[in-house]
Amino acid sequence: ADPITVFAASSLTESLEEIGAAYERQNDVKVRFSFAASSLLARQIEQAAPADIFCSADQEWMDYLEQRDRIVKNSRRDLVGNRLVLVAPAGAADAASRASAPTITHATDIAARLGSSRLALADPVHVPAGRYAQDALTRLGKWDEVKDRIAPSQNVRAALALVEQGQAMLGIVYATDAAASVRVRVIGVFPENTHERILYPVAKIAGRNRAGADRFFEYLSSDFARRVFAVRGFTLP
Amino acid sequence: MLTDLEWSAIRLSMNVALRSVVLNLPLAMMVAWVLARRRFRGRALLDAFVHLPLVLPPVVVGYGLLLIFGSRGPIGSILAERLGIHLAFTPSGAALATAVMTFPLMVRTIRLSLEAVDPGLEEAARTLGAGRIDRFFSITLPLMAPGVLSGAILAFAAGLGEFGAVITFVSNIPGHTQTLPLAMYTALQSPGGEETAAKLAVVSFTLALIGLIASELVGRRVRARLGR
Amino acid sequence: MLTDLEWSAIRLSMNVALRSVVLNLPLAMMVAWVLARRRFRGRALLDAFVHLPLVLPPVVVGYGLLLIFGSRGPIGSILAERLGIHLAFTPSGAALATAVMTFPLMVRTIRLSLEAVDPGLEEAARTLGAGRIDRFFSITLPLMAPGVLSGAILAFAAGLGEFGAVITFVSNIPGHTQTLPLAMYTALQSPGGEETAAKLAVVSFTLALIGLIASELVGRRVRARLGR
Amino acid sequence: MLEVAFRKRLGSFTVDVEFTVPSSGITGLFGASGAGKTSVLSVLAGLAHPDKGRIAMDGAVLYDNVIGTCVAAHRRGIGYVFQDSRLFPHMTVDANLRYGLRRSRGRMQTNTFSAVVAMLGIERLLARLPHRLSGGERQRVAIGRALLSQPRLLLLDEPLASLDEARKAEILPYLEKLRDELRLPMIYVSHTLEETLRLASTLVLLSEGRVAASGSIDELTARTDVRLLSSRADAGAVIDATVAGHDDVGRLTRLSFAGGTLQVTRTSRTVGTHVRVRVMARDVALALRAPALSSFQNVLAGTVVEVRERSRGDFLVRIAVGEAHLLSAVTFHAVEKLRLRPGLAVHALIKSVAVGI
Amino acid sequence: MLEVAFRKRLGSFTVDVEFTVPSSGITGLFGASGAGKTSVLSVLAGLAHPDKGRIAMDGAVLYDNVIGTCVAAHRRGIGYVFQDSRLFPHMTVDANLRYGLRRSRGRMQTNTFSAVVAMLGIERLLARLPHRLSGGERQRVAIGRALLSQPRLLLLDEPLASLDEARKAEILPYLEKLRDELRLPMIYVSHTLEETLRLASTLVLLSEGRVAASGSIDELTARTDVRLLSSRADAGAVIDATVAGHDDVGRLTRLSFAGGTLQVTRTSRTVGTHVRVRVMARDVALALRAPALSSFQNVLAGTVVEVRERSRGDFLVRIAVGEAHLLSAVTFHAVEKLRLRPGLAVHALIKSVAVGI
Ligand SMILES: Nc1ncnc2c1ncn2[C@@H]1O[C@H](COP(=O)(O)OP(=O)(O)OP(=O)(O)O)[C@@H](O)[C@H]1O
Ligand SMILES: Nc1ncnc2c1ncn2[C@@H]1O[C@H](COP(=O)(O)OP(=O)(O)OP(=O)(O)O)[C@@H](O)[C@H]1O
Ligand SMILES: [Mg+2]
Ligand SMILES: [Mg+2]
Repeated sequence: ADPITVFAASSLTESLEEIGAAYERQNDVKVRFSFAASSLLARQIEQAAPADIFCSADQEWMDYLEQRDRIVKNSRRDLVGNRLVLVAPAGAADAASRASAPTITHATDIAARLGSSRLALADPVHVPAGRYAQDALTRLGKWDEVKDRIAPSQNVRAALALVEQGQAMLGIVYATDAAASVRVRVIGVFPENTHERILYPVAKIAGRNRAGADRFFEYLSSDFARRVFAVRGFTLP
Repeated sequence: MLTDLEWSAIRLSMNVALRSVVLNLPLAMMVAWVLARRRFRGRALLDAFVHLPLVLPPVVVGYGLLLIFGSRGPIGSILAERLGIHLAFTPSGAALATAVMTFPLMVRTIRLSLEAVDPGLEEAARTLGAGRIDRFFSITLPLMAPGVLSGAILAFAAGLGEFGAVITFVSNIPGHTQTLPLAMYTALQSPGGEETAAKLAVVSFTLALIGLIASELVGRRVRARLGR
Repeated sequence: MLTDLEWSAIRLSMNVALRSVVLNLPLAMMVAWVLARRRFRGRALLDAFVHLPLVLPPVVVGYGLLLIFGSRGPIGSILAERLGIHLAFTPSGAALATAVMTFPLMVRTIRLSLEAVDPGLEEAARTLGAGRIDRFFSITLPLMAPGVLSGAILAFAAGLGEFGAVITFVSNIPGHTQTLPLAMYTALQSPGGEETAAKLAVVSFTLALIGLIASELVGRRVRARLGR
Repeated sequence: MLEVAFRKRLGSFTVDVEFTVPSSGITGLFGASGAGKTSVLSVLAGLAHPDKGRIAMDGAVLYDNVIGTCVAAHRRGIGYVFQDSRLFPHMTVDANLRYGLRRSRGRMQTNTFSAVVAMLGIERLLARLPHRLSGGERQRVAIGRALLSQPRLLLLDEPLASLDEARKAEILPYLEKLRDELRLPMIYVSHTLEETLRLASTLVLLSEGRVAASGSIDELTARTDVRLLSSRADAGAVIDATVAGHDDVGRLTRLSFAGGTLQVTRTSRTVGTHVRVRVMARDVALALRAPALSSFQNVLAGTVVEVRERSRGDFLVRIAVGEAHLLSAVTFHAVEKLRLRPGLAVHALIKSVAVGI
Repeated sequence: MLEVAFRKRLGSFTVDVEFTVPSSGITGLFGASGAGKTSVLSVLAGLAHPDKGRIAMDGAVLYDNVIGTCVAAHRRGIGYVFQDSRLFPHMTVDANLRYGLRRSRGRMQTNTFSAVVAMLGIERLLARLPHRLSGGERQRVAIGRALLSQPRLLLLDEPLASLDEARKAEILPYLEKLRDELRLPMIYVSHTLEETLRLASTLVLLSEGRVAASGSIDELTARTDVRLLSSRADAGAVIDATVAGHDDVGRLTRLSFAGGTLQVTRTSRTVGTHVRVRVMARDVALALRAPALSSFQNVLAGTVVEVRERSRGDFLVRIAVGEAHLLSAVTFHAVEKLRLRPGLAVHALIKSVAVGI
């Protein structure tokens, strides 16, 4: 059978690869993923890319496709959610104490912890994670302190790398990214009410009615899939 | 050591780099010749146009290709309907994107060595009865061979590393359009993927090394022929 | 027509492209000379190493730079502590990243024209009492000037378009490290940003055109001097 | 016949010439360094375009700025041996030689590969690349390459300058053969007047881009106003003669000319052939009485026609011998002692060996 | 003194030579095209390295493979006029000329810029770029460039091949002046034996990469076994003489030599200077009795020493005149008629104008 092609935001890479591998073992079909920025994938789908399913990292680009009738209308739903966290490079000492991270409040002195370095975050201008971070910091009244001290990165992963390498003493990333890295330490979680809910919408692509794809689409909501997402640190809507 | 998908990325990268070089060579030589030898209005514009893929961020070039050669684009739709040729999201498309990106490198290098060809030798060929085309193939081309070779290997190396235009035009589908740089990028998306990325980087380096050694051997012969 | 931030991106891009060219020239000439004239073990490895930035995806190169020249990196930390020089997240860092990315282009082109220099003329200089360094500056360098110029303009054009390594090494800070390609990329990331991106592409094209015309004028003089 | 008339500026230098070249025989193009010889050849070959003028070969226009004609160089069928050899560096000697040959299909294949290679003595070099040749070897290959392109007209720019006497002595007769047997017209640039006069029947003298004199050698050598030809070392008279017979014992050849018989070193020319002989003024001595026992093979009785002082104390004497004229260079003291003056009967003494062909 | 002994392979060709060059005077390097002349020069200049051997100048080793010495080309102080001119294309003529001059600070500035430029007649070209020069102009600039680098030894590879007689006549005396007044040693490659003999006091004959003969001109010309020197056109005797006086009316200069007096065309040499004169065998006629009224300025009584048949019917006669020797080329018929044999008293007839300096 023809492979099922899934276009997915880069931050879903590990979870989806695991789910896809499991699905391939159970069914005689290949599942292939193209991981890239949601914006890029959305534009490609607009230009008739051979994708059966699109997993976006934000609503905006899914809306973009919906407006252009490129997705199967009623198939759209939210796959997983995520949380925004503040991370710092992991020192050797605190490798163990990564269990309970405090919630970030007005009192958290981000600027002080930053020292002379920069605050790594995804580019607020165009990357959803960055936009959420900006919203949260604004809500907490901290945006003006740090807005000249940020290092806007191409994506969350790049922001994480800056913290991992100690180039930035603080970074704002998804909880999932923080969980996957042993080289950063979560020092705070942003309250969910400080920013728009972080949800990853998923939809079937219009004009590619294929039974195999429909089945995998359903599989993404299966218990197994949900467990995989949960292990990686995603929240389940 | 390497997974199947990684092997396929290696094969695809080689394939894409080589095809783009072969695709580019004739056109690059023509354009280089026109830029080096003809004087006409708009020559500077053509020159700047040739350099455009270098000047624009690769993502923009890829997006432009998608708009033109995508199945909805003006050229892409014709190719798809009339000839059944699909470029967007196919390995051939990766070769096209790479070709477009490396075109300026090739034109520059070829043009440089074309301008270094002694016009006295072409004059001699004229007095021996060789017309323009004949002269080009029998005298000019062999004499600029070092530059053509140099341009080819430069384009090959750049082709191995081409990322932005490729991912934008053909997406990042493992086993289908995922070239080595795309695989490296994907590896880096997972925390802890640095090792895989480093491994692939070594592979890339090795491929380039092989290409360079091959070109060096050919180049040495060519130069020995020319007495340099 | 253009916002302040766009103007600053234009200024920064020019600045970065020019600085990277100036930074690269002496080193590229040295490496080109070594590759063209010296025979030693590991020459092929050096050659491949020079091409590495071309072969690897730019993002990987950017990561590499961050690891080496970042404030924690082996070189970066020394620069920061001893000299107070910061490269990561600064415009100078953008110039460095661009220089690294365009280095192979420059070396190739310069080497090509170096290999085209008539060794007989250097021999003549030797019999006239010119030692190696003297000869290089008085004979070899002027004779390979067309190639140096060609390499410089190629690197300039590529520098105007450099994206992946720059965004990774110095981030995308508007007004500070946001070069033209970064601005174009940012524009494209928002639905409906195509127009802004297209406008900036025209700006880039114009800058390249100006650079090319300038180099063409210089090149014509140089070639006229050499009688070509 | 090649009719040439054009004007071309080169920086501060202007070439402005008008002359004709007969459709057979060799035309010598003679002039000092920088006189414009190479510039003229490159216009004839079609490699440079004049500012204005007209060039026509056997009636067919090659260039005319008025009617706007300009035949491309590769269609002119004009061979060119460049001053610098211009061998193709990426081809072996063999491939260089065959380059023009292969492109000459339309024309008569008069010069065969093996004959040309043998004549130039380059058999052993065929597999070599040009940068492994010596200067003279390179020039020989260049001559061969031009010959093998079977040209209708051959331009030679100092082709023998870098060759030794022995090699020259082999190539000159070949050029003469081309001239005589194949009637291939040539334009020959050389700094050696002797070489030029030996080959050429017509001479064009260039000076600072202009034609100082042009015409047949006979005409020009009879003129005393053409400075170049009456200059000290090179003055001489050219005599048209016919091979009358050979003396194998004395290794001599007898030539009969309008003034009698001349004995020269044995040549291989068959009896009856027309030859041109140059008798240098410095080789002709004068005596009032014929010397009895001397090594002179040629003692010709004649009459002084003209005594001209070329430079102070240095005289050129023209002697009529039969219908031919000879020139003799003598000193002031000889003029005094012999009282040389027009009308005086003298004997011209010429050693046979002093006359080459 | 330059001592040269080395061996070098070039493809299938091997140069294997051994000779010495005196520390003053000009050494002619003579040989057919492809004999290895250029290869020898480039080893001397340090541009190519021999496979083995030793080269030493005035006792200082320039190259020795045994002790592992090899002085870099730019430290040898050896000037080189290349067969192809090799002007720097990116510099004006002026800058080309000054290139070596500027780098010669350490040495005596014997050749001044203005003198060299004037001598070569290149004043008008100073601002030009080399590609706008004619072939001969280029070569003249190359000569000037090498001279101005104030070399300790000058290598000249056919420097005058592309120059006209008038130009040669200007440059040759300059080279003679360098030789005599500045005692600059030179090695001179030329295909023209006459040019070589006029300048050189020592000769190295190369043939297929080996030294066929070498030694002083006097020694070599006395040998009848050196084929090259006794070949038909070039045979002659070199006579050492002293300027005895000038005759301004007849434009003559009297030279006294071991065999008497010789009259030659007026030279500007001051009385008492030593000169070397080459009397070509073909310019010497023999007679048993001295002719009465003739244009011969030189009638020298002598005795036949040797009669040798160079080739069939073609004889070379050596005549002792006082303590000097002359050569005369005569035919079989002359030998018969005059019964030429060793011991015979003869008169050698030489037109004064036939002797150049
Ligand atoms: N491109 C040019 N620009 C300016 N002057 C030039 C150019 N080419 C040649 N000349 C000048 O024109 C004159 C004639 O040059 P040409 O090469 O025809 O001389 P030639 O008679 O062949 O001399 P030679 O015997 O030295 O080769 C020379 O004085 C030369 O300097
Ligand atoms: N690199 C090379 N490889 C092989 N053979 C060579 C090389 N260079 C020169 N030769 C050969 O060596 C011989 C001597 O060359 P060289 O240039 O020294 O001759 P030359 O005496 O200067 O001749 P000419 O008077 O023609 O300039 C020639 O036969 C030439 O073909
Ligand atoms: Mg010329
Ligand atoms: Mg030579």
